[in-house]
Amino acid sequence: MRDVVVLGAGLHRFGRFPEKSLQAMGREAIKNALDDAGVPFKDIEVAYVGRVLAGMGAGLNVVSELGQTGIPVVNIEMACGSSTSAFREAYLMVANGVYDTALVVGFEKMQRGMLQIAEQKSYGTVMGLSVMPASYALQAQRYMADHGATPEMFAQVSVKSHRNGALNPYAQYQTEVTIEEVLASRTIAAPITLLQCSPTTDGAAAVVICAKEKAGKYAARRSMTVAGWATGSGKYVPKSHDEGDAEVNTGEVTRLARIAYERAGIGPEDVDVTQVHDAFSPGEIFTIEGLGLVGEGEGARAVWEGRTEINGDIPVNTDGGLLSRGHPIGATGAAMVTEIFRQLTGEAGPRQVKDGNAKVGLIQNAGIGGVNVLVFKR
Amino acid sequence: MRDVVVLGAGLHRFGRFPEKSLQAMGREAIKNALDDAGVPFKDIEVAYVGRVLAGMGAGLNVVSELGQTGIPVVNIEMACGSSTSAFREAYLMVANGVYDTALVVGFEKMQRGMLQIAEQKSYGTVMGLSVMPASYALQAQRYMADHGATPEMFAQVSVKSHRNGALNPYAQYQTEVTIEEVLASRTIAAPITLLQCSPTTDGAAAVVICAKEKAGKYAARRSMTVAGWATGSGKYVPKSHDEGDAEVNTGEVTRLARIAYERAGIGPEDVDVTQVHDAFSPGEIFTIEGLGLVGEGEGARAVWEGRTEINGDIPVNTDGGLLSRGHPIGATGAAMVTEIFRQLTGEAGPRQVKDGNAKVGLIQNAGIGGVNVLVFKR
Amino acid sequence: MSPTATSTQAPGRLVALAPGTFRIPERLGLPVHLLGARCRACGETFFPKRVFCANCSSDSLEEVEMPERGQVQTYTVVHQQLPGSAMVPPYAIVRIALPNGVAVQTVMVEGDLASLAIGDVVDLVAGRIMEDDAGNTLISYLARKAQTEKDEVRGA
Amino acid sequence: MSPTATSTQAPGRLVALAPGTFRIPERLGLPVHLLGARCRACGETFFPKRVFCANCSSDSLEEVEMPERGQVQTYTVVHQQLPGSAMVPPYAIVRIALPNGVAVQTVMVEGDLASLAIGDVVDLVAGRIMEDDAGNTLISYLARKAQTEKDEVRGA
Ligand SMILES: [Zn+2]
Ligand SMILES: [Zn+2]
Repeated sequence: MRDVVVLGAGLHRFGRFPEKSLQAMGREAIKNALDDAGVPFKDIEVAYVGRVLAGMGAGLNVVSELGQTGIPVVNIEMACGSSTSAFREAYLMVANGVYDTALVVGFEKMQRGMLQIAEQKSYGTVMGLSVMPASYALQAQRYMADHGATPEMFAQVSVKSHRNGALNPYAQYQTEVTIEEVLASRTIAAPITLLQCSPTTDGAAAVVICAKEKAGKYAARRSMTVAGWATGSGKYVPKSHDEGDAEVNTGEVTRLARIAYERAGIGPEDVDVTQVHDAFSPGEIFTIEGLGLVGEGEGARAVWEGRTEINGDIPVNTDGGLLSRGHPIGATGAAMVTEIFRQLTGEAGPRQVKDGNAKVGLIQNAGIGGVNVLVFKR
Repeated sequence: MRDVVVLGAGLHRFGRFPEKSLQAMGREAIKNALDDAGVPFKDIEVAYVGRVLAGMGAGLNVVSELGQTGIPVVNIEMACGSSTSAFREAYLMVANGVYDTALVVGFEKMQRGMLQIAEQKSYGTVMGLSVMPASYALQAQRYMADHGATPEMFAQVSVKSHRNGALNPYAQYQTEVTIEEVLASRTIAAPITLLQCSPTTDGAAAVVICAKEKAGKYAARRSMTVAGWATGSGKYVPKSHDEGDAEVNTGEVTRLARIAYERAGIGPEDVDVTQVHDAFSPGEIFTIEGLGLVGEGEGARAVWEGRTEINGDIPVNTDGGLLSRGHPIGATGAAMVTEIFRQLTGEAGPRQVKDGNAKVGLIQNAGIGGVNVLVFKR
Repeated sequence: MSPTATSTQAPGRLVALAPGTFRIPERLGLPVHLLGARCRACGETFFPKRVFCANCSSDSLEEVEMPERGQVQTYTVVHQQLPGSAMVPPYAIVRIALPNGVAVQTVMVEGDLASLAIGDVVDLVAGRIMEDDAGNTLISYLARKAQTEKDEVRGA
Repeated sequence: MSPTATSTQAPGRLVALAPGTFRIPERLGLPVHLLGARCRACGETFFPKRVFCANCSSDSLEEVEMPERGQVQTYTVVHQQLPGSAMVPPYAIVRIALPNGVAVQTVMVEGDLASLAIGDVVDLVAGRIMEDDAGNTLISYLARKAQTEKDEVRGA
């Protein structure tokens, strides 16, 4: 396989844009990514698009805004993990020489209100079980009992997230919150309060990738290399030692992170900056454990002690994450890649970790259907 | 790239199964394909799933019915071309060594009534322009004027289709119709009558593929090799020489067929059996021209003269095609692969072309977002 | 039944069903010049407007008016009611080739569907589609056969 | 408010909300043995039933009854109304570890949410969820704290 580099990335601001079309939002993100990469649209040979709620053919509807060059536009869906799936597919195609230059796009306009994971009239809905944060809450309750964590530690994830979001001009929420405000917000599923839930968001993100051996002609100012990847769904563990659902399944994360680390030739100790799937506050705590960034049961304390802050030793969700940057489900993964790109190229401005010397970035993005792990190196 | 073979294929009967779940239908198709291939589910390393209308995570919901082995399940959407897109992605991954053995699945439960291509309240809907067969009808009217074709010739596509469907136990319609019945059925968009429109269908199809160098262990009775592929979207033709929309765009088909033929090292004269996207009757006529199986303007006459019949020189849609086998949009492409597999392995029974000596099979499958062309060799 | 372009019953303000596609005329039945875009880089013209050129991806495009008269490239008569549509079958969809190379697809105004033919010269005129909730008359561009003796559209 | 398992107001026939998940008991409040599947090939047990084994993909599975008593592995109290749900907050979702290794997730019957704790012994009992259009009482399995002095469920 050839080395593949990310040449550029771009976002449409995350937030609520009821008056704006998907085409307009996607167009802006793609244009920003192309300009950032210095790659003209006519050089793009394929587009992989993560989107969930948009209708049939949405990928082409958006990508063809930039021009009608006849390229394949492949729509990929894995719920909240759609655009890291799209990224991985594009990466593997370029790495294997099917295409030289590819565009990865993610976009979504969400319905207002809490994300519904099950259909109306389904058993889970009628029984009140399909409450999105419930699976996180169930694990959080058990985690508190097992590891002596407190509701404050989960709330702290959101405090840190909003602090980072306030430094990100593309974030949905750019205002800090206090731990008292997080804890005092309405309880959704104990211990998770409203301010520990990712909002409904509209947004778009795009990334340009290229075979490293072909990237010279773009005179790219800078790039990062795709160093490792892993993807999979929930694996049955005999004797029903159920680890929970895929959305927060640290068992899956651990299994897949090992594969990604091995492919990248690194270990968790080499990671300088991480983006994880914090659809709800426990997500950050469980996932940094699953990724091996901290030991089992140490996640909550790591957050509480500030280790996942921008200036901490294991900075996580430096752009505000799903909780503050926002979570337009099809766009989230591509936005994670965008932030890692900014961090590894030293262009993250006030959010920059490790004085601009970050060398390894890690992404974990999950959705109904599986978990994606990606590793990047400067 | 390594050679990739299709080891087996399977269907759930196409038709209307309001009482049956997607899981039950998909399970049956996958089981049939695995048994046909002699491959146990545990050997499947990845699943690529074409589906359009099913909700988030539908691919895993269906595939995990067979077991929870932790494999990635990648959902692909390109409207009516979803599962040839899924097939192509799986093929390229196996050809490039990312996986050895892959499952391709397509399924759909359609809403009743005419397929809606545009949202309610959209301009195209309010103005009455987004009538699905209208784009085919517009091209058909022009084609009749340009090439002296008649409404009877379009109707004959459906007569032939139903004759083939009557030989296919998995088809939605297994009853022959007369040309008088086709012409006398309600006009939808002239010259297209109701019996020239594909029905709404529920169905599922699955295909097992494997790197040829790894296929020996399955002691496969038989297989076919993926010989060529091409995919793309509508390419802008300067000075607005608009060729129509992608769904029936013979310009796109011609461009992509050339690429697929070149990759397969063949020409249209080498093709023994073909599956084309006959969502409406003109589809067969336009597409056999686009594929170069007949000359420009000769398609209607070729159908009329019986050349696309099972016993003709260019047999097309031997299983009844979209018009009679049915068109559950996510499943259609995988069903096309299934029929080509039956034909090239000499297992098509009463539908068998060329006395079981067919060596090259061709597929064209289109959807909002692009066109897929696939070439197979025995 | 196709919509009429000369209806006197236009109680409310005229509002474009697809905003920005043409300038609102003073009354129904008048010709409309569709508003498209011309690429300053490669010269291609588009309708509807684009932000980036379909041909060369330039973002330097200028607004241009389309000719209001063209020829029927092809047509079909629709007999099926599309749910949510203001058009009541039978009505004709036409694809019109404009002299500047742009093809426009729309509905014919009420008239003799039987006499419609490829090659017919047609004008794009403002026609009533439906009322909106605020009582405005939503209008769009429709195709009307050009009058051979006296072009009423132009003479209006 | 969580549903009750002892309501006397069960006017219609008892029908399972999720058909086939358990055998319908004579009346509400009685213990239910969930119907799962055991793989003859590898011995794993599943609830709900599967056609193919999640562990080994065998299609040779037999119906088995689950134990009706288990322990609370974890729980959460939901304060948000889920649209379309019959449950009115606050109510508790519990995950119950059954002695055969199967974990079951359901809702607690009405009771003191405040005293709910990990490790609590609970029984699965039939409870009323809602009425259907035909006037039947839709029931499902709910979790109820086991009675320490006298197990009313078993003694009934
Ligand atoms: Zn241009
Ligand atoms: Zn088993």
